Amino acid sequence: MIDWESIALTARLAAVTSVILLVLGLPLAWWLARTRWRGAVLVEAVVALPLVLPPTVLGFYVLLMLGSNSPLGQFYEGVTGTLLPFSFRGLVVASVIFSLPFAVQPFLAGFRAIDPRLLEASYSLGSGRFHTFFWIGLPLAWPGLLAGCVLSFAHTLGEFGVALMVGGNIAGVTRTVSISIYDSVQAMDYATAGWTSAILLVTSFTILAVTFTLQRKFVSTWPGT
Amino acid sequence: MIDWESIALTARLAAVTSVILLVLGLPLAWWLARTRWRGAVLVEAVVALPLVLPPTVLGFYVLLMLGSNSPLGQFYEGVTGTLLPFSFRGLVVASVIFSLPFAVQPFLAGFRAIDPRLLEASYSLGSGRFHTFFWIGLPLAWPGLLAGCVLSFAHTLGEFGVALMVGGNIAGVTRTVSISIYDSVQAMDYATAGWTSAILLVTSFTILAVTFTLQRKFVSTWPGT
Amino acid sequence: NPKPQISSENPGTLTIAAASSLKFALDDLLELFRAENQNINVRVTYGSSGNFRTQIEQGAPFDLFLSADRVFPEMLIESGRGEKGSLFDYAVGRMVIWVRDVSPLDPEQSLVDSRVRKIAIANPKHSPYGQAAVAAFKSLGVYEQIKDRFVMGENIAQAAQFVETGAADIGVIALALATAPTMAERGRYWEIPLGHFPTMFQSGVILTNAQNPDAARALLGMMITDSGQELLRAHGFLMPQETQETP
Amino acid sequence: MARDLNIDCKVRFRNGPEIAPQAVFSGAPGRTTALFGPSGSGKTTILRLAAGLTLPVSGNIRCGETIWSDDRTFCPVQKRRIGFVFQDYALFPHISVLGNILYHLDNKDTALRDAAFALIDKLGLQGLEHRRPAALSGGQRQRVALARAVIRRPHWLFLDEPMAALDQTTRLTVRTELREFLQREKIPTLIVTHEFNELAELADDIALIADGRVIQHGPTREVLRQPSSLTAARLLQFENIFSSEDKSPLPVAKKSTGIAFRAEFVHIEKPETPTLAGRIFIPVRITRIRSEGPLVRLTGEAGNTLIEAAITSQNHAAWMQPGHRACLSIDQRDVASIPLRG
Amino acid sequence: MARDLNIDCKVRFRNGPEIAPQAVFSGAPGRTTALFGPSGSGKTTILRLAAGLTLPVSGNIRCGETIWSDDRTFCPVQKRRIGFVFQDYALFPHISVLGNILYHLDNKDTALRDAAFALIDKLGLQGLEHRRPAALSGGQRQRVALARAVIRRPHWLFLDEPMAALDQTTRLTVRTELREFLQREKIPTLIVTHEFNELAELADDIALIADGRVIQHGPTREVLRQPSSLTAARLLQFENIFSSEDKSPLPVAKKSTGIAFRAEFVHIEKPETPTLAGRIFIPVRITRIRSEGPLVRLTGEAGNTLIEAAITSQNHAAWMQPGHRACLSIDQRDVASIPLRG
Ligand SMILES: Nc1ncnc2c1ncn2[C@@H]1O[C@H](COP(=O)(O)OP(=O)(O)OP(=O)(O)O)[C@@H](O)[C@H]1O
Ligand SMILES: Nc1ncnc2c1ncn2[C@@H]1O[C@H](COP(=O)(O)OP(=O)(O)OP(=O)(O)O)[C@@H](O)[C@H]1O
Ligand SMILES: [Mg+2]
Ligand SMILES: [Mg+2]
Repeated sequence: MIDWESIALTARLAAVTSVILLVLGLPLAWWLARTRWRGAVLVEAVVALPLVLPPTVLGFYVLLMLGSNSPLGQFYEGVTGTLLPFSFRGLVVASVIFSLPFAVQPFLAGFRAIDPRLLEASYSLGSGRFHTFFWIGLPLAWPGLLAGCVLSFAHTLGEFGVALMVGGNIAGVTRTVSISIYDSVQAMDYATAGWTSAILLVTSFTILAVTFTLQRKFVSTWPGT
Repeated sequence: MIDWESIALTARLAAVTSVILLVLGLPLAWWLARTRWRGAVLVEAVVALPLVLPPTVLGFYVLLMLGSNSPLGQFYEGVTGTLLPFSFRGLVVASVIFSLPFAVQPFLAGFRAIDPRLLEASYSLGSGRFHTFFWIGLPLAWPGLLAGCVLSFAHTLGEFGVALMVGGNIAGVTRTVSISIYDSVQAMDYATAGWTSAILLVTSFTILAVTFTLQRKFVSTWPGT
Repeated sequence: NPKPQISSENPGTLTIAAASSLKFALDDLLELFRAENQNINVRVTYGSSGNFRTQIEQGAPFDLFLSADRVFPEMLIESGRGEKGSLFDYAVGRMVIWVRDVSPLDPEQSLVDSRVRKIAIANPKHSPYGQAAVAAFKSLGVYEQIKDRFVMGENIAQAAQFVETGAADIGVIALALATAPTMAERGRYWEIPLGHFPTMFQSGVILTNAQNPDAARALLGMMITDSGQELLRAHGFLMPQETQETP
Repeated sequence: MARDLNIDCKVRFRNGPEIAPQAVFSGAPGRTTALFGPSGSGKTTILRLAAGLTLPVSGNIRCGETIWSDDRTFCPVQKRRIGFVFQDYALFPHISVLGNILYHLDNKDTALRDAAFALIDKLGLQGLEHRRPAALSGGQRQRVALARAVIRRPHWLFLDEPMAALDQTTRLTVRTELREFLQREKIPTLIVTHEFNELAELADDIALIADGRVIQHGPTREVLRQPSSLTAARLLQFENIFSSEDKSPLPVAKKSTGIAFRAEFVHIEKPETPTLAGRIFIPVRITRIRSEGPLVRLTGEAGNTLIEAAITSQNHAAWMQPGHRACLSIDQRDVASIPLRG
Repeated sequence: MARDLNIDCKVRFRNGPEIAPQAVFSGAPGRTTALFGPSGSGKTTILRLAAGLTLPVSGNIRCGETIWSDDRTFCPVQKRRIGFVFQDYALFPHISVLGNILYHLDNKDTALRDAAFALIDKLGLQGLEHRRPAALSGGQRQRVALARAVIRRPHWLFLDEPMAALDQTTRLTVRTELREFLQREKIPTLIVTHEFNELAELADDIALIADGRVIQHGPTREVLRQPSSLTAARLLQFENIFSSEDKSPLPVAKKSTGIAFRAEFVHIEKPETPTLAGRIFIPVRITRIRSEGPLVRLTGEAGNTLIEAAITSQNHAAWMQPGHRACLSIDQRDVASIPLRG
C-alpha cells in the first residue's frame, strides 16, 4: 500500500523548508555576494560544510546537538515542554541545515552575476538596500534563485539520512516519503517501493517541468540595459 | 584508528567524479542554456530527478541497472570481464549520476546569466561555438561554475547511500570516507567517527576557504563591457 | 502463561521500535495483538537497532524496543533509558546462505565454489548478523580464503539486495529474511548450523519514559504465548529456550 | 562587384516596427557607406541583419556571389569574416584591452601584436593595454571596440556609431586614422553616424534610413545636394523646406513636390541690393537671431513663410537686428528641387 | 548658495590616473554646469564622486551646508536625492520603459503617471511605454534613462553625455525640452558633453577638465571667449593658438603665455586690402582649402606659421585657391590673450 500519509507529510516538509530556506538563504547569499569583509569566505565555506558529512552521521551530530542531553535541547524542552528531535519541527530544523548549501551556493552565484551598475542605478534613484534587493537583486538573480530552489526542493524530498536520524521515522509525524520508500525496499516490498517512487518521480518531474517551462516563457534572460 | 585508506580513496573519487561532471555537465548545461527547443525543459527536469529519491533507493535502482542481470551490466561484463558494481568504476558511475544535478543546475544558472551580446561579439570576431564556449562562456559563467563545483565536490565527499549500495563497502576499493565514518558511528566507535569527521571537515573547509579566497581575489565580478 | 490484562480505561498508543529483521514476524504478530486489544493503537517503526539505541538515548518517544541483539537493550538499561528487569529474550536469530533461483550454485557448497566472485554480508563492524557470519566462516575454516570477496551492506536487508539484484553471487542473511515472501519466491538457501556462530539472542526492553508500558508488557506477554512463539518460529526464529548459549 | 552587399529582407519585431531594408551597398575596396537616420529608424537592425546577428523572417542577403542568408541557407556570423563595432561596445569584461583586440587571433604572432600596438598608439590608448574594460572610460572603451573590429581586416566592416562617445579632438584623430586604415586595407564599410562632419569626411555613399527602409541611397555629395523626398530633405537637415502646397517664397517647379535649401547657402545683404543673374532675391524682415557655435543663424519673414540663413561673424553686421529689413539671396543651383514621388 | 556643490577630493585608481577635482559647482536653481574635456580626462569619475558612487580616498564633498562625504561621514547615494544618467544608461532590463521611469515611485500616483507620460511624449518615446529596454534602440534607451532621472525632480542632476546616442534632430528636441524642464523645476545640473552646441545652448557655466583636474571654470561665454591656459584653449578647440615661444604672426602681450583665436573670427579678403583700426591684418599665402559641413576652412601661411580661417560659402570666392595670396584679418577683441600661469 502506498503510504499517502508520508507523501502529504513530505509535501508539507518541502514547502516549509523551502520557505525557511528562502528567508534565511536569500539575505545570507546577498550579504555574501556584496560584502568586502575578508572573513566572508569562511562563512561561505561553513555553509557548504554540512554537505561533506554522510547524512546519517550529520543526523547523528544534529541529534546530539538537539537531543535532550544537550543545552540546546534542554532549553527548547524547557520553553516548549516538548522534544525537538522526533518532532516535525525538529525535522524542519534538520532539513534546513542540510539543504542550506544547496540553496545558498546557487543564490550566491545568481547575485554575483548581477551587473553592479544596475544596483548603482537603483541607489541613485533613491531606492535603499531593502528595496533594491527586492526589485533589482531578486529578479536579476533569477537563474541562480531558480537553481537553488530546484536543488533544495528536490533534495528535501529525497533526503533521508538526516530525516531518519533526527525524525525517528514516526508515521504521520516524521516519516517522510523517502523514508517510507526506504522502508519498503528494506522490507523487500519492491512493488510498493516502485509505485511510491514512481509517484514521487512523476510528481517531481511535473513540478520541475512546469517550473522550467514557466521560467523559459516569462523570465527569459535579461539583456539590454 | 582513522581510516586513511578511505580518505585517499575518497579524494580520488572526488577528483575523478569532478572531472567527469565538468566534462559532461558543462556541455549539457551550455546546451540547455542556449537551445530554443521546447523539450529542453524535460531534459532539465530529468537531470534533477535523481535528487528526489532517497540515495539508498536510487542506489538500489542503479544496482539493478548495472548488475549482472541487466543488459547494461552483461554488456559491460562481456567487454571487460569484470563486474561494474562493487568496483571503483561502478562507484564513479553512481557518483556521477547522483551528483549531476548539483553540477548542472548551477552551471546552467551561470550560463544563463551571460549577456548574449558578448556571445554575439565573439561570433562576430570569427570565433566559433567551441572557442566561444571556452573563452567567453566559461569565464563569464564563473559564479555558477564555482557553485556547481563546490556543491558536487562536497556532495561526492559526503554521499554515502548510493556509494554503499553500488560500491559494497570494500576496503580500499569502494569504501569511501563517509561510509567509514558511518560504520564507526554504527559501531559506536564515536572517537574514530569524530576524528575522521574532523579531518574531513577541516580538509574540506580549507579547500573551500582557499577556493573562495582565490576566487574573490582573482575572479571578481566582471562589470564593464 | 498468564495473560497480563490491560485496563480498558488506559488504551492509548503503543509505539514500538523494532529491528528490521523482525518485520515479517512482527507484522503478523501485531495482527493477532490488535485483534485482542482493539482499543490499542499500535505504531511500529522498523530500522537499525543501533540507530534506535542512539535515538532512544536522545529521548525518542518509544514504548518498547525490540532489538536485533541483546547488547543494545542492556546498554539502555545501564543508561537508565530501559526499565530495569524488563529485558527479555524474545527469539534467537538463524542464519542462511542465500542464492538466487536462477543461480547454478548450491548454497551449501557455495562458500568454496570458485565461481563465486562476491559474497554479500552485513557489515561485521556493527551488525550482529555480520559478526555472526564472520564467526561462522572462521568456524567453517573458509574465512581467509573468501574474505577478499566480501561486499558489505549496512544491514542484512542490503546484503540480501546485493544478491537479489545479481550484483553479488551469494549472501549471508537471516532466515527471517529468507522466508519473507519476496525472498522465498526468488531464491534458495542453506542454513548455517547454529553451532558455528555465537547464539544471537534478540532481546526487547520496555523504556522508562514509555507512555504506555502496560500495552508494551501486554505485547511482550503475547510473544511468549504459544501462538506468538508459533508465529516467530514460522518466520525463521528459534525460541531462546530451544538453544544453549554457544560462546 | 565582388563584395557588394545585396540586402533585400525583412524582420518584424514582436510589438515593434517592421524593418525591411532593400539596398545594394557597394563593396568596392575601401568604400564607405554611411547609414543616416533618426533614432529608432532601424540603422542598428540593418547592420545586425547584414552581419547575421538578427535573422530575417524573409528575403535574402548576398555578399558578392556568396549567399549569406536566404530561405534555405544561412551563413553564421563567424563565417562571414566581418568586423562589428556594437553601439554599446560589447567588450569582453574579463579580458584585457590587448586581449580584447587580439581575441581569437594568434597571440604569438608578432606581426599582429605589432599591428595591435600600432592601433593602440594611433587611437590614443597607450598605457591601457593591460587594463580590463571596467577600468576604462566610455570613450576609451569605444576605441578599443573599434581596434578590435578593424585589426582582423574583415571583408566587411560594420560600425554602429563608433565615435559617439568621443570628444571632438579625439574624434577627429580617430576619424582620420580610420579613413586611412580603411583605404589602405581596402575594407568596405557600413557606418552608422549622426554627425554631419563624419558623413562628409568618411562616407563615399549615404543611405538615408527612415522607418526601417532605405529612402535614398547614393554618393555623399549627390545625396547631400539633392534629397529625393521631403523626408530625405528633413533628415538631411535642410533648414528651408517648402512643399509645393506651402506658400513658397521661391518658385517651385511644376514637376516637383517641393524645394529645399540649406541655411548656409543663403546670403544676407542690405535691403535693395541690386539683383544678380542666377540668384534669387527675397526681401525679408529679420525676426530672430541666435548664435550657434561658429555660426549666426538669422530667421527672416517673407510673406507668411520663414527662411533661415546661417552666416559667420564676418558677415554679421551691426544692422542685422530683429525687426530690420534685409535681403536674402541664394544661388539657384543651391536650391534642390524635390522630384515627385514614385 | 543653498545647494552649491563643493568638491575637493581625490581618488586614485589602481594602475590608473589620479582624479582630484576641486571646484564649487553652482547650485543656483536651474543652473547648468557643463563638464568639458577629452576622453579619459575624468568627467565620469567626477560625476560619480559627486553622486557618491565612487568613494574618494580623501577630501570632502559638500552640498550647501550638508556634508555628503568627508573623513568621517558619508551620505549614501540613495539619501542624496540626486538624478544620474549613466553614460551607458544602466536601465533595468527586467522592467518596462514605464516601470523604469517610475522606479521606486508611487505607481498609483496619477500625477506622477501623467508626468511620466508627458515626458515620454516630449522625448518622442510614445508607444514604447510597455517595452523592455532590450527592445529599444540605443537612442531610445538613452532617452528613457534621461526621463527616469529627471522625473523625480532631484536636488541635483548629473548627466553623463545624455544625448550622445541621439541624431541631431532628436537631440535638438531633447535639448530644448531638457532646458525648459530644468528651468521650470529649478534643478541644478552637472552635464558631461562633447558637443559645442550643447555647451552653448544648455550650459550656464563650463568646467574644463584635463587629467582629472578642473583647469578652468566660469560662465560659458567667458570661458569660451577667454581660455585661461593654452591647454584650455586647445580643449576649447581654438584653431589658432600661439604660445609666446612660437613665432606668432600676431603681437603677443608681454605678460601672457600666448594668444588664441577662433578660425571663424578670421576674415579673409583680397591681398592689399586697406587696414582698419582695431583689426590686425596678416598677409598670407593660401595653402589648403577644405569644406566641413556648412563651413569652408582655409589655411594660410604667414612666415613659418599657419593660420586657419573658417568662412561660409557666401564669402568663399573663386579666387581663393591654394597658392594664391590673401589677407586675413581679425578684430583685436577676438584675440584671447592667455595669462601667465599661477
Ligand atoms: N527586440 C525588439 N522588439 C521590438 N522592437 C524592437 C526590438 N529591437 C528594436 N526594436 C525597434 O526597432 C526600431 C529600430 O531599432 P534600431 O536599434 O535598429 O534603431 P537605430 O536606428 O539603431 O536607432 P538608434 O540611433 O537610436 O540606435 C526601434 O524603433 C526599436 O524600438
Ligand atoms: N577602475 C579604474 N581603474 C583604473 N583606471 C580607471 C578606472 N576607472 C577609470 N579609470 C581611468 O580614469 C580616467 C578617467 O575616467 P573617466 O571615466 O572619468 O573618463 P571620462 O572623462 O568620463 O572619459 P570619457 O569621455 O571617455 O567617458 C580614464 O583615463 C580611465 O582610464
Ligand atoms: Mg542603433
Ligand atoms: Mg565618461
